[in-house]
Amino acid sequence: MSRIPGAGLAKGLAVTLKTMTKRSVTQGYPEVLPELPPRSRGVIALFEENCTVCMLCARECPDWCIYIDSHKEVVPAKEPGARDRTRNVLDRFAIDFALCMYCGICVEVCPFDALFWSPEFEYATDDIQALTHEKDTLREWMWTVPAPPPLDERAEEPKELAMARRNAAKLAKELEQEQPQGREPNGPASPGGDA
Amino acid sequence: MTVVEVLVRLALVLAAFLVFPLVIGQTEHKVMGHMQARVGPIYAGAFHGWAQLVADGVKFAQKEDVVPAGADRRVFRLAPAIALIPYMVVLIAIPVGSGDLVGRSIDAGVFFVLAVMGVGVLGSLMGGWASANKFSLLGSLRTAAQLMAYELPMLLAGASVAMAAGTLSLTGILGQWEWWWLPWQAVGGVVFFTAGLAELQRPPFDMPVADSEIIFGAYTEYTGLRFALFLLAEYAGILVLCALTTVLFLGGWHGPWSDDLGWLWTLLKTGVLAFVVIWLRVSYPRLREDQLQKLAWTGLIPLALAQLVLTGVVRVAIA
Amino acid sequence: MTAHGYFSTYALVGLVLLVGGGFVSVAFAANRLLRPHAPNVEKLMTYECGVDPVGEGWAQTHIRYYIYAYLYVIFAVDAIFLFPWATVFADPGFGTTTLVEMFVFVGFLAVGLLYAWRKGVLTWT
Amino acid sequence: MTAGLAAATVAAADLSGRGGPGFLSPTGAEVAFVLIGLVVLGSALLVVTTSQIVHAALWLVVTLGGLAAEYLLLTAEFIAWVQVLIYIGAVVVLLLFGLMLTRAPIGRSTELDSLKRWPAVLVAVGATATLLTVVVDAFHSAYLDLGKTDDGSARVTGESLFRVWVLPFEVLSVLLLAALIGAIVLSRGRADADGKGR
Repeated sequence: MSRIPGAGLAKGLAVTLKTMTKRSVTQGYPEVLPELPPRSRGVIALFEENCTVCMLCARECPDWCIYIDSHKEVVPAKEPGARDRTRNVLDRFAIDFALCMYCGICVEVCPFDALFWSPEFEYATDDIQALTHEKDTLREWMWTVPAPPPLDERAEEPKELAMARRNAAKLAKELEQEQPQGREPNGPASPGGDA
Repeated sequence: MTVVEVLVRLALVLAAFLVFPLVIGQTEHKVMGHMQARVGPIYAGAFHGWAQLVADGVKFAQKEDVVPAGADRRVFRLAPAIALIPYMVVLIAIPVGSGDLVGRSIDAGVFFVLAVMGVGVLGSLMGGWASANKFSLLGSLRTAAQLMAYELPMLLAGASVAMAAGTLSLTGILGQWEWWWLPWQAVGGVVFFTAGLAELQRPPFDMPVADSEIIFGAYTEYTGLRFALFLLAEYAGILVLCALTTVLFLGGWHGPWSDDLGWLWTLLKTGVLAFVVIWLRVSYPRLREDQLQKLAWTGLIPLALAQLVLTGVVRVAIA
Repeated sequence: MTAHGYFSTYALVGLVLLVGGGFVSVAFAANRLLRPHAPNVEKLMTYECGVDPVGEGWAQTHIRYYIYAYLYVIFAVDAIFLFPWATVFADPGFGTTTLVEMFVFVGFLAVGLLYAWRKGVLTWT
Repeated sequence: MTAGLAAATVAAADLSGRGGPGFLSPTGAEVAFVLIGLVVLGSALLVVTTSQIVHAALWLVVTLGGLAAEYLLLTAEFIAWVQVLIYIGAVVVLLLFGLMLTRAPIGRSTELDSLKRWPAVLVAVGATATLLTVVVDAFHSAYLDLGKTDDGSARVTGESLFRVWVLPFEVLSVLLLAALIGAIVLSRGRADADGKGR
């Protein structure tokens, strides 16, 4: 505790006075756009081409704000005798951002990488119904999704890459093993070709 | 005084009453902003938002005037005027510069000013009661309790200066003023200024309008222009308090260099005090009701009485 | 001060009062022309943070406030005597005696304040 | 409000008529005195007849303010501002405070309508008559020179108070002390009955 009475009061005044002389931290938002950190949760964008209408996102959404309509389409068989296949076609994909609580579960559960976080945030309106955005808008927002941030230098390689690399290595090895065997039949041919 | 002169003085008082509170309000916006690491208003009027309060005024004037169904309409409507006008009347007695640079020198100066300023609280009381809202009523009760606790230290401190000068007239007090009155009346000055702040319900003494507890005290139900007038009364109150403290305790227009520049000194000192008012608002948290009462009765009043004794003894000793 | 000076001073004070009243009336008259008027039941309801008002427009407050009011009235009566005294006490013919007289007067009231303090009126319970 | 109205009436009459050095002459002051007197009388009647208790207190403000203006016109400057400070600033605030603490409904309260009107009128008329008699008898030959305005200033009040009326002044302090202690004792007694003894 301070020994001089009123020292605490003076200290309070000093703090505010010092703050006044420093630069303010206000951001001039409408003129100066903010620099958002990567992975900002602005809005959810839809990469429509990837969507298979598996409905996982709509089912996992805690506040049921994703609306999906679809119909089945018959794809005729490519080869004669084979069965016709059916395919899901997306008719409507809408997210009600008035309900959405930006938990990101839909982005997490999507098995086909059709949903992404976009840093876009300037979609406020004065009409609550206008906050339900259809798939066209959601697809448009896809353009604002930044490229995934590079991995940390010392991070473990993603499994897909590691697998691919391993497969490639295996293939290369097989090829190498195959080559000496194949050289004998080929061998006379190439000198012959040379000559 | 000719008719023209009277009209000029009235116009000047009205102009000061309308302009300076706005200047103080705008300064408060900006100073408060920067003290909180913000920039404050920035758009209205292009240059650092200087026209913010003008824009606010225009906005207030266009807003609907809602009188609650349960309210006592006539009293409700009259209250802002009662809160506002006393401060304007007080302005006429405050000397700005040496000689005749005063609305009108009044013989009972200090006493007149303190008496008239005390009337303004009736506005808050009326507004709080007529709103038919329990938060408003609580706010106005707190206002009254605060006024009654802090009017007394103000009176005592004012009396101390009157003793020092041997006159009640504000111009007379300034005529007698010497530089060594500054340390001599310092305690009285602090008491006067603090009590004045409390009477204006400025933070840290803003218990009567504590928005986190009782919405906005007596002004909860007010909208539009009537609310704006209550706000104007608060800022006019700051002007009057700072000007009075300047005149009574800081020597008013006395200052180095020519006496012709006296009005500048008055404005400067008043401005510095107004800055202090804003500064205190930003720095301190609100006092609790019991702390308020305790500060007045066990802090300021004994201090003011001690100042009276000091003033009396010194005055008789040098006589 | 001459009679003319005195009366014109207070006539001017009266005029300022009038100008103040005029300012407020003009402001409200202009306001009446500018503002919309569209009351409805919700708007005219007593405001209590957005929920429907409970009970009536009156709330119980502790009576202890009232003691402060009494204290104030008594001390204010005391304080006004300081002002005529302040103007004369240092004049020739008054001096120390008058000073002591006022100290006796204020002393009695200080005793009252001390009594209130000791009785715990000034502390919150 | 009332003071302003009257002062303006007088000032207007005066500004057009004389154009002399001052713009409220002593005679103008007499006219103003009568006008304000009427306002005071009217508001005083409203104080006792209105059935809305807070309105009565507010009309009392008008009455007391008008009285302050009357004092001013009688050149009793100091008393006028004492009237404003003590009666409007303290006593009426105390009154309103007390009303709001206990209960002050908006609108008419029927319990304010006394059934005993005629006895009340009788008492009022009697009191007025007595006061009038006493005042007229005491001051019928007194003459107040409005041209000499120093009599009501704080300095003259102070001089007579500390030259002539010192003893009553000191006794007043004892009276105020008694009032103070009385108020404390009464309120503490209630508090003790409520709960813990102190």
